[in-house]
Amino acid sequence: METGWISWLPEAASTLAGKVDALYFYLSGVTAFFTLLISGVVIFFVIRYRRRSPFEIPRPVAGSHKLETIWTVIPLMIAMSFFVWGTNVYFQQARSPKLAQEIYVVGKQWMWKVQHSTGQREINELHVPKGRKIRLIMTSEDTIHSFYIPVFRIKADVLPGRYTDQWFEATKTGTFHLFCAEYCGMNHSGMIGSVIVMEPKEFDNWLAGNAGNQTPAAAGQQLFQSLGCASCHGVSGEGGRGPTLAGLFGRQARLTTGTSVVADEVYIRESIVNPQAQIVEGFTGIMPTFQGQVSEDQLLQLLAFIKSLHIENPQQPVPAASPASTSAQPRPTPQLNPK
Amino acid sequence: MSEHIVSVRIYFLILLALLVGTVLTVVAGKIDFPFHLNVIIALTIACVKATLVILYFMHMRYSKRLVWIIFVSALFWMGLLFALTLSDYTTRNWLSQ
Amino acid sequence: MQQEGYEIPTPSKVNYINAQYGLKSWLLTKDHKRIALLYLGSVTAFFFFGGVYAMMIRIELLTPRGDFLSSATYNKVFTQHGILMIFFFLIPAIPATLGNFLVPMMIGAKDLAFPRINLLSWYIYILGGIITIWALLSGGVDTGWTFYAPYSTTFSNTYVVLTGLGIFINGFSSILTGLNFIVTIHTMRAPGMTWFRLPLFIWSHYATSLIMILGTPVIAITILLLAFERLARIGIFDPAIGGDPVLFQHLFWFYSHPAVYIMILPSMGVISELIANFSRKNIFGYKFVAFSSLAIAVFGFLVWGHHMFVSGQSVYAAMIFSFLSFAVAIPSAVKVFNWTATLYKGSISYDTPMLYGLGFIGLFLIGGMTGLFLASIAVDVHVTDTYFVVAHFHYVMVGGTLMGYLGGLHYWWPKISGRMYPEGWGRFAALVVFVGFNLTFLPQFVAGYLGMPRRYHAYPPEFQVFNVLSSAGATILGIGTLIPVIYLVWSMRYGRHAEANPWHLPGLEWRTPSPPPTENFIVSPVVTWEAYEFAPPEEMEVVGTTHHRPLEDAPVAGD
Amino acid sequence: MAESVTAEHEVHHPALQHHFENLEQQREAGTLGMWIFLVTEIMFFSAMFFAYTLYRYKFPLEFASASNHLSLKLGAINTVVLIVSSFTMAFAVYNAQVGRQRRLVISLILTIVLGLTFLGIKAVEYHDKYKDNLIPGQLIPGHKYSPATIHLLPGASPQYTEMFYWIYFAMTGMHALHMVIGVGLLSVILFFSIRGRYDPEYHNPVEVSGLYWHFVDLIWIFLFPLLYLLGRHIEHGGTPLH
Repeated sequence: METGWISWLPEAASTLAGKVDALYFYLSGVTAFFTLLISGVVIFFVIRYRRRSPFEIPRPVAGSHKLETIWTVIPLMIAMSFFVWGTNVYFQQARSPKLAQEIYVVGKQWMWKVQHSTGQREINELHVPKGRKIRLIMTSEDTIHSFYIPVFRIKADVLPGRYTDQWFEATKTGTFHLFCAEYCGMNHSGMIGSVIVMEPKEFDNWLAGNAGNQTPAAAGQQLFQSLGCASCHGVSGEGGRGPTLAGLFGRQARLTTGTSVVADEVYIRESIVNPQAQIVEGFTGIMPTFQGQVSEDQLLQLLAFIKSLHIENPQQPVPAASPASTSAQPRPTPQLNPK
Repeated sequence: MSEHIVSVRIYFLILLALLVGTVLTVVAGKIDFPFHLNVIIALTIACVKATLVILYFMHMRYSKRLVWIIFVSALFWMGLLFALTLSDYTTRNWLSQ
Repeated sequence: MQQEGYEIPTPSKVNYINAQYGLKSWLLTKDHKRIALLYLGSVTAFFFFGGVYAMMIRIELLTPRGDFLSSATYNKVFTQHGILMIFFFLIPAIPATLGNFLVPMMIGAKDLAFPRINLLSWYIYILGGIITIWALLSGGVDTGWTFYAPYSTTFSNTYVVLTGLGIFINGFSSILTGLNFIVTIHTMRAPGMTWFRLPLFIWSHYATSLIMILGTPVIAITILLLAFERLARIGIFDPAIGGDPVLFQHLFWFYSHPAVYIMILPSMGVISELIANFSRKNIFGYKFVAFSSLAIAVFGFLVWGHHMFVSGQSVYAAMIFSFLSFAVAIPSAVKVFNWTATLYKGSISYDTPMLYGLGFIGLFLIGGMTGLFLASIAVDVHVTDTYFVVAHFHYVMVGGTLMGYLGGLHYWWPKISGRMYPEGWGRFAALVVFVGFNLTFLPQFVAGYLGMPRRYHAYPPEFQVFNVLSSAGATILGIGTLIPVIYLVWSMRYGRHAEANPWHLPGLEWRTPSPPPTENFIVSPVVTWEAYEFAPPEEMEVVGTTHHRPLEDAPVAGD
Repeated sequence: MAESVTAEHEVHHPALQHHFENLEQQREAGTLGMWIFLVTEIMFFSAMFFAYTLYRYKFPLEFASASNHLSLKLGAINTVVLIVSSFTMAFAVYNAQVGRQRRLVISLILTIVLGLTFLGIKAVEYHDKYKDNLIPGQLIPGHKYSPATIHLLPGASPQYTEMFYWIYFAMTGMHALHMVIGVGLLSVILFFSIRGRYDPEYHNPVEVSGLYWHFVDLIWIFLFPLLYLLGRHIEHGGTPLH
C-alpha cells in the first residue's frame, strides 16, 4: 500500500481495514466494469445511429421480455453478492470480542475524553497497543457525535443517554486521525484528535508511566460509597435491600415483569438513571433515580466498578488485557436474589 | 355511474352501533383481562367502529375500487412506517443476548 | 380507425402568455401554464440563492485552514445551502415547473383538476420560502439540513423554529401539487388516452406524486414536533424523559430518503422523453420503464435505515435495510438498460436536450453505482458522513435533477416560450455543466474514502488537492448554469419563433400551437396513437392527427 | 367516444368549472382529491401513533399512571358528542343528496354545534391539566411540568409520565386543530347551503367536507381508548402490565 496507491486509499491499520478494502475493491471493480460497459455501449450507439437525414424515422423495435429478465436478474444477483459480503464483514465487526480490553470514551462539545481501565485519562488522544483487541464503550454528554478512525475503517455514533460500542485490533504502529463524523455544532471540525498505536510493550510502559491515576473501577467504588449505593447493595455489592451486584454483569436478570434481560452496560446505566424501568424480581422500586446527579464520566466509573465485582476482591484494579479481567466472560451463575 | 344514497335507517343503525361500541369499550377498559387482552379488546372495538364509519358514513362501501385502493395503501404505508421502525427497536439488544 | 380528432391548430395570435396582461393577471392566474412559469422563476431564484452558498463553501474549502469564514458561519452556510437547494429547488424543480406545465397538456386536459389549489400551492411555496429566507437573514440556522435531535432541539442557538416553520409550510405546497397530479391523471385523461398510452413523463410524475402525498406529511409532523420540543425544552426525542434521538432520524429519513426519489423520478421521466424523442424511437420496454417508476416509489420507502448504519440502530435492522437498498437499485438499473436499448437503431440527434439526456445517463451511472458502495454496510460504516456520501448524493440528486431540469427546459422551451433557444450556446452550456459537475464531485469520492468527514470547516492538509479540484469544478459548474439563464432570457425576446412542433414529435403537447392557448387545445383531443409512435410527416398526415402544412419543410431546428 | 365529449357541453350546470367536461367528472375529481388528502392525514397522524406505540411499550406503567389521571368521564362524553356529530354530518350529506334544503341547513348547524361542544369540553380538560401543572416542559412560563398530582402506580417513575403528556397534548392538540379547521369548513358550507347553492345534482362540497369530518371522528375513535382507557383496569385492581 506504499506506492502510488497511497493517495487513493487511506492506510489500513486494523484487522478490519483489509476486509473492508477487499470489499471496496470488489465493488469498485464490478461497478467500474459496468459503468464503462454501459457508457461504451451508449457512446457507440450515439455515434453509430446518429441522425443522418432530418426526416428519417427508424423502424420501431419491440421490447423483449427475455432481455428485461436478463437485466433484472443479473444485477440482482450481483447486488446480492455485495449484500452478503458487506453484511458478513459488518457482522464480524458488530459482535465485540469477549476478550477485548475496554476503554471508555465520552464525547462532548467539542472534545473526546478517554479513560483507560487503569485510570489514565486522555483528551483528543487515544493510545492503544498494536495487536490487542480494544473495545470502546462510548457515550455523549450532550449531542450526538461519531467516533471515526479512518485507518481502522470504524465509525459509530456516540449518543447521549446511551452506550454504544465498537472494537478494533490495530495492526500498524503510528499516529492516525481521529475524527468526529456526526455534525455536532460550532466546532465540529475541531473535534479531532490522534490515535497513537504503540508496540504492546511500549504501551504497557506508557500506561505504567502515568501511574497515580485512580482506575475507573476504584473511582467507581468511591462513588458507590459516597452516593450511598452501598447501604442497599452492600459494600462489595453483596446485596441487601437492593439486588446483589457482584457477578451481575453479563448475566441474565429476571425482572418483575416476568421477562429477563442481560445485565449489560445499557441495562446497568438504565438501572442507575431510571431504576424503576426494569426492576429485578423480588424487589420493589425503592431506589431513587440518579439522573442529573452523576455525570457520564461517573456513570462509566460506577459501571467499571460493578463490572469488577465478580472478582473476589473488588478493590483490585483491572490489569490491562489480562484474560482474567475480561468483563463479559461467561461465569457461573451466582444467586441474584438473596432471600 | 351515479352516486349511491344511503338510507337514513342505515345511518341510525350505525349511530347506534357506534354508541354501543363506546359503552362497551369503556366497560371493557375497567375489567382486568388476562394475557394483555385489554389493549387488544380496546383496539378491536376501535377498529370495528372505524370500519363502520368508513364503510357507511364515508360511503366507502359504495365507492369505486380506486378509493379502496387509496385507503388501503395509506394503511399499508402506515404499516411500513411501523414495521420497519420497530424492526430497529425490537432487535436492538439481540446481539448482546 | 382514425375518423376525426385533430383540428389543425390554426395559428392564432392569442396564447396563454398574451391572453391577459398585468401583474394581477399573473398573480391571480389559475392557468397551470402560468403557474408553471411562476414556479420556474421562483425555483430558479432559489437555485441561485443556494448556489451562492455553495460557492462560499467551495471558497472556504480551498485551504485546509478555516480562514475565509468562521466555523459558526460556515456551519450556517452549508446548512442553508442544503435547505434551500433541497426543499426549495430540487424537490419542486421539475414537478412544479415542467410537471405543472406538461401534465395536463400531455394527457389532453384543459388544466389540472384543482386550478385554485395549484395557485395556492405556489403561494404556500412562496410563503414557506419567505419565512425560511427571513430566518436565514435574521441570523440563520446551523443544524445541517437534517435537523438531527438533540442538537437542533437543545444545543443549537440559531433560528431552528422559524426555519422549521418555513419548511413545514413549504411541505404543503408539495402535498397539494402531488394531490393535484394524481387526481388529474386519474380523472382528466383525454378520450383514448389509456394508461399505457401515457408518456413516461406522466408515469414518473404519478410515482413522484405518490411519494409526495405519502412521505411529506411525516416530515411535516416531525419538524413540528421538533419545533415544539425546542420551545418546551423537552420532548419525545429527548433522553431526559426517556426519549430516543434516533427516533427523530427514523421519522426524518422516512420522508427524506423517498424525497431523493421526488427529485430523481421526474428527472427520469424527462430523460425517458428525451431519449425516445431524440432518437425517434419508441421507448424500449415501455411497461418496464413505467412500472419501474412505481417500483422505485414503493421501494424508496423501505430503505431509509441505510442512512443510519452507524447511528446506534439495531444491527439486524441495518441488515434488512441494506438488503432492501440493494433491491431498489434494480428498477433504476432497468431504466438505464431500457434507455440504452432505446438508442439502438435509432435516429439520434445531438440537440441540446439530448446532450443533457446523455449526460444524465453518465452522471446517474456514477451516482447509482456508488450507491451500491453505500448500501454495503461494511463499506458504509467507513464512508458514511464523509465526502464519499456528499459526492454520491450530489451525483444522484443534483446531477440527476439538474440534467433533467435543464434538458427538459430546453426541450420544451419552444412550447413554453414560443421561441427557440440558440442551439450552439445550448450545446456549449450542456458541455460546461457536465464537465464542471464531474470535476466538482469526482474528487470528493476519493477524499471521502480517504476519510475526510463532511461538514468540516477546516480539514487536514492532505485532503487539499481534492478540494482545490472540487472548487475549480464548482466554478465551471456555476458558470455553466448561468449561461442558459442568460440566453434563455435573451431568447424570449430575440429568439427565432418556434413552430407548433419543432422537433416533429407525436406527443400531445406538440399538437397545439407554441405557445399554447389558455385551455391548451383548440379542440379537446382524442388520442388514437400509442406513446412514441413516430411517423414521417406524410404518414402523420394520413393519420390525420397533425398539421399538414408547409411547416414540415422547414429544417429541423439545430440541424 | 369523441362525440360524447362535445355532446355534454351543451347543458351547463352553473357550478361546472370550465376545465371539466361534465359534473360527474368534477365530482369524481373532488371526492378523489379529498380521499387522497385523507391519505396524507393518515400519514401525518401515523408518525405520532408510532411515537405513542414506542414509548408506551417502553414505559407502560408511567403511561398507565398518567393516563388514569385523565378524566374518563369527559373523554367518554366527548366521544359520544363526536360520534353524534358524525351522524348529523352524514345526515346533512343525505339531505343534500335528496335536496331537502331546510334539513341540510339544520343538520349542518347541529354538526357545527356538536363540534364546538367537543372543543369546549377539550378546553375544560386542558385547563384541568394546566391547573395540575401537567403541561409538558416549559411551554407555559411559570408552569413547569410537575407530576405531583399523578397517582403513580407501584413501580412507575415520575419523570417518564411527562412523555405521556407530551404525546397526549401533541395528539389531542393536532386533533383539536383539525376540529377547528373542520368547523371553519362546515361554516363555509353552511353559508352556501343557506344561499341554496347545493342541489341533488351538485353537492360535492358537502360530501367532501363530510369525508373530512368523519375522518376527524375516526382519529378520535382511536385516540380515546389509547389515551384514556389503557390503564383503567390497573386502577381497578388489575396487574400492572402492558
